[in-house]
Amino acid sequence: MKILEINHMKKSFDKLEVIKDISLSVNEGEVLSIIGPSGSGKSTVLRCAAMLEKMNSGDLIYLGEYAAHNNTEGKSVYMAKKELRRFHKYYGLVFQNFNLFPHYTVLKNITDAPMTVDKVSKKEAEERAMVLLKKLGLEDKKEAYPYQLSGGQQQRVSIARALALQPKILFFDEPTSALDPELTGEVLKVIKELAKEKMTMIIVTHEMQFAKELSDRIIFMENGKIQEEGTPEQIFSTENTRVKDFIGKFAG
Amino acid sequence: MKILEINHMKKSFDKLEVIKDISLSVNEGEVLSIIGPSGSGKSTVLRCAAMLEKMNSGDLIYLGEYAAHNNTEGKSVYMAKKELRRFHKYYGLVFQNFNLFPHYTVLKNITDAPMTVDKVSKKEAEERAMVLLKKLGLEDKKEAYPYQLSGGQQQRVSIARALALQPKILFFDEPTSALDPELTGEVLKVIKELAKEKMTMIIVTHEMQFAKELSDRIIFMENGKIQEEGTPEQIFSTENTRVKDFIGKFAG
Amino acid sequence: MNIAVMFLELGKGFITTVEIFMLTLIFSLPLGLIISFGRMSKNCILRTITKFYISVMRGTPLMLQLIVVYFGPFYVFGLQLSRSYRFIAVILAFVLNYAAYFAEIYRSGIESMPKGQYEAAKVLGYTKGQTFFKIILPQVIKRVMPSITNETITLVKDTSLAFVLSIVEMFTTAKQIAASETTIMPLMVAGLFYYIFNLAVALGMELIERKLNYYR
Amino acid sequence: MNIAVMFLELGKGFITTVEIFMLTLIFSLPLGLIISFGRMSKNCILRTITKFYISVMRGTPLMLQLIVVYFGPFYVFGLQLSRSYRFIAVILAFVLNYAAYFAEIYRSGIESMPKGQYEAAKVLGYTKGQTFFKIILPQVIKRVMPSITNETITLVKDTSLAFVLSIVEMFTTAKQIAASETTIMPLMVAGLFYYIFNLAVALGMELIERKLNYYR
Amino acid sequence: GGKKQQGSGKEKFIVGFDAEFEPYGFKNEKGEYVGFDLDLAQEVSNRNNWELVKQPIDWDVKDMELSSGAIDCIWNGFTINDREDKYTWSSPYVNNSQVFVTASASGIKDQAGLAGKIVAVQKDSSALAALNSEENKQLKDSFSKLLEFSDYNTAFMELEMGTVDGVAMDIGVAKAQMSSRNQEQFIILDEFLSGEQYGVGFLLGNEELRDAVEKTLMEMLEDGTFMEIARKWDLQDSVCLGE
Ligand SMILES: Nc1ncnc2c1ncn2[C@@H]1O[C@H](COP(=O)(O)OP(=O)(O)OP(=O)(O)O)[C@@H](O)[C@H]1O
Ligand SMILES: Nc1ncnc2c1ncn2[C@@H]1O[C@H](COP(=O)(O)OP(=O)(O)OP(=O)(O)O)[C@@H](O)[C@H]1O
Ligand SMILES: [Mg+2]
Ligand SMILES: [Mg+2]
Repeated sequence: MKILEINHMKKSFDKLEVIKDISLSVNEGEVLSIIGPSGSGKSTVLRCAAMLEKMNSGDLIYLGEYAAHNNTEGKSVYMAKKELRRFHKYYGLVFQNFNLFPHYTVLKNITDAPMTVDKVSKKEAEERAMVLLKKLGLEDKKEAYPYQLSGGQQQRVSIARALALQPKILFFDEPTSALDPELTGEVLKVIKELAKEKMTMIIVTHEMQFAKELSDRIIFMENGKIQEEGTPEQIFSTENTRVKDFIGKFAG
Repeated sequence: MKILEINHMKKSFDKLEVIKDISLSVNEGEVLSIIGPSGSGKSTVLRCAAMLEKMNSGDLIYLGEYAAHNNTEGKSVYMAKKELRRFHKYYGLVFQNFNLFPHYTVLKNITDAPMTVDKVSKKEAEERAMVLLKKLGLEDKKEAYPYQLSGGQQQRVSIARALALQPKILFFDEPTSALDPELTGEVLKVIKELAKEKMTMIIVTHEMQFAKELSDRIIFMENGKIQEEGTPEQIFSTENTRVKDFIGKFAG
Repeated sequence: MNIAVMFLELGKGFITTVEIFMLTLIFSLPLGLIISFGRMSKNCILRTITKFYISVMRGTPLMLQLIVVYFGPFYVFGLQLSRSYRFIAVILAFVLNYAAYFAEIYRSGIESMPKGQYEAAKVLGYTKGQTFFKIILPQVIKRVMPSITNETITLVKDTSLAFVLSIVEMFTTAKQIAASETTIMPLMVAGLFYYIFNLAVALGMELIERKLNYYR
Repeated sequence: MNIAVMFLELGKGFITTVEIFMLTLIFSLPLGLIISFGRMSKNCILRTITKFYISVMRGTPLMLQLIVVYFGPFYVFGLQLSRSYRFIAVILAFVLNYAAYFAEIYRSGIESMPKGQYEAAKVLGYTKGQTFFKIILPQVIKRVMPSITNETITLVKDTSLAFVLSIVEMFTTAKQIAASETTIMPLMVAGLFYYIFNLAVALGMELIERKLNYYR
Repeated sequence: GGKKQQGSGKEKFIVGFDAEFEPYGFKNEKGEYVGFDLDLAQEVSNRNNWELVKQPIDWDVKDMELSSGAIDCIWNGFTINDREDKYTWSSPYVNNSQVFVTASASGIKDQAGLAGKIVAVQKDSSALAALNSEENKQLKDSFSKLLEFSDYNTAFMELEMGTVDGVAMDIGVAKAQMSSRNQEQFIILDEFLSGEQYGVGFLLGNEELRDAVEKTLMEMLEDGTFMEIARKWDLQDSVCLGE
């Protein structure tokens, strides 16, 4: 089953065309990595999928339901605001800078959205949160405030926060690039666990090694277009010199 | 010739003993890397050497001249403030967060210290600066302000700023850890160039690969002590499990 | 007049001072928030109006505003003023004036909030109202507390302007006693009252600030 | 009195207003910096004294401070004052008062500077003086400009307090005309003058702020 | 304008006054508003079965207070001269004089001695009006400076300090001020600046209320109450009602 489908997405900021024509889809349980040079539009793809930006053109489909569709003039038409609200629970987004709520404890960061948005009871929200915290090794931090945590811990809390809404798909935008190399490990481990449990994910990352190990499929983007797409084996043994160069840089 | 010599350095913050007993020396043209887990005291060693912190105990010697020496009670006694000023020109420090002066252009960032501190003429200072900017590939940025530069460019400017005072030794404190992986490359390249030109350097870094390639000698620190010291070959093939573990983590 | 009577009299005036102070705060703090919404609105007309309103309130003397609020209804609309309107007018003018200052403070606080907080809330499915009241406002309040404290201290001293509308608060009482006793001592005592009141206000605000310091 | 004469009269008062305004700024801006050094000094006594000074200046009405500065030297020390002291006293009191406010503004600006700037300068061999005047102060000025603008606008309106010491500035002129003509029109015109003056000041400050925006 | 009808049934009579004007209206030892004018107003109210409201006002906005109906009259050593056509006046009831007060130490004994000196006068006062009038132009021009002040306290303090040489003011206020200070320090010049009369000022055109008050005042004069009150405030030599 296709969790997410994007058809012919185009997106411009003012005159600048950032996404030129991108189509992709993600099946249930699949892990898709997006790699590519800075400015190629990776974040913009995720932000459009998470509806933080509106596409100019293209379809956005979650679980077969259209959040936006191309009209006859080739412009994206979004559902009414009220309808769109329903889509929020299909996906979660983990930000590069965590964006935790600093005035809430770890527990409250995780329980507040289910309680406020999904009207889950406090008891159930806290039970769910504790399960997640345990899984992420943060049980003892539930009463801490974000400023009292290391970067890696903050990122794990933000993953828990997204998971608490039980999304069908999780987006990561360079989840470790604001972390010290040592803290990176913790977060990558958590993502690996999620992959094992067949969580559907799209991951924008610079960690080639990690993308290689984890992904079912990798997309290489450049200049707002998909330049190459395939399994890790295909991508890492490609003949495309652009991709080769790019991957080579990171091999060290 | 020994550019820098530290004997039996000890340093506490309040009750916390951070540096327990460290001695090291750096010969002219030598590149020394310091690695070790977070909190082991690597930055503190550099900050004491750069006299941003005062050691509690130990000698600090530049080019055979004592900036501080252990008195009979085992306490560091520093030279008079006026005398110490002389030592500033022996070393330069490149910060993790660059710490460029945001209100100065790139050129002014580089020329202001030589003019203000060393009383170099404006003409000469600018000539020196242009040579450095050319070397670091930033000629076209001389009129830019720091906020207009990428992180990698900012770090290169801060290297140029330190070099403009023609120090005998350069300290780097994780010079790339505030940079995106892609920008890291630019800065590492510059440091490699400096090493080729036999610039004396101490580099605190998390980039194992880089430390291995570049260093004449590597020190592994833990808990405020030097646990292991040797050539890259020695360190990377050590039997010490602690060091092995630490390096292993980064191999990916 | 002996010292005890003087303190008693000043004390009476002080109650009026405190009344003006409290009522002004109670009404202008929320009103300021509403005005700041207007100031940041996407509606160009609303934005222009509130911008002008704020600039007039901050750009003209409060004394004049008191006069306009009190006498305006009579001079402009020919309305007969009830006696109780005197005090109401004082509070009204103070509230209108301080709300303008508070609006600008809120605005600076709201605009300084990182975009990431809004985006995180949006992706989690919070409505705009929930985002503002649960996520943004609590953080804004923490950020603007120092500026609010500053304005509050100014308010303590501004209360003395109420006499323009014949509301006899502490400073006016002091002046009247000073006149009949031919000494400026009562003014100095009033100064002391203000100082102590301000210290108390500053202390109270500091307590609030400290309470908000449970996170960073 | 016809409109033209009224404007002329108000214009005369306006010159005094501007004089008080300018002189206060010229002296209190640098004095505030010096006081802020005292406030941040490592010397505990100096710090306590300046802290107390600032709290008194901010905690008591400016009107009272004007009276104390003018009458204090005679009544407390028995000094015979020259006649030109009247205007000097006004400026002195305003400067002492505003310097306290500015000191707190500078302090907040200086304390918000990242440590890294000091450390970078130190490693490069700058002396403490060079570090402060070349690296820190220019950045502090940029940071505190909005707060300075706020105080400046308050100053415009505070000038009317000078009448406590019989200095006839614009607002007093307006009240005099209003009394003799039994109309509130001159007060409204004075309000307009203030508004325009404030707009001009705000504009000037904005220009400076924009000039400082060449970097971030 | 007229008097406010309120729920209590009793009509209110709101008198506006400047509470810093001894002996006509001021705050006494006990913190009450008292004075010659307020006593008169009280008696007038009693006789008309009105409820007197003593409303201290800011002198700067007295005209607005009156014309907006917030007060019914200004009764507070209010000078008629030069304001004849701006208010509806009661008959004059006090013959007042404007005088100069100087420091005894200064040696100034007459108006000629004030030539080249600094003279202070309260803002918006009758003394100021007198000095600004045509007949006193020469006198005024002989001063080096005419300074306006906001309250008598500061004026007397300046006199003590020697930063002003003379203060022009109402004789009644001058006596009250001097008696509560060190009497010998000041003298009142024998030469008066001007004479003037006090009246009760009503909103222009409000003759109905004026007549009611006036009528009661005359009754009080006839039965001696008026003089009794005048004596209480040591003003028996100045009153002129009915003359
Ligand atoms: N809000 C915006 N307004 C204007 N331009 C934008 C905006 N967001 C992104 N862009 C531009 O769109 C282009 C693509 O940006 P995007 O952030 O998607 O790239 P990216 O592949 O995520 O890069 P990086 O690896 O550096 O994060 C860039 O040129 C960027 O400057
Ligand atoms: N100014 C200070 N005051 C108190 N403690 C400090 C201070 N600076 C450093 N420390 C403590 O000293 C210890 C060593 O810190 P240091 O920054 O030297 O470690 P490091 O090896 O550089 O770590 P990292 O890799 O995280 O930069 C840490 O426990 C730290 O908390
Ligand atoms: Mg991105
Ligand atoms: Mg460190």
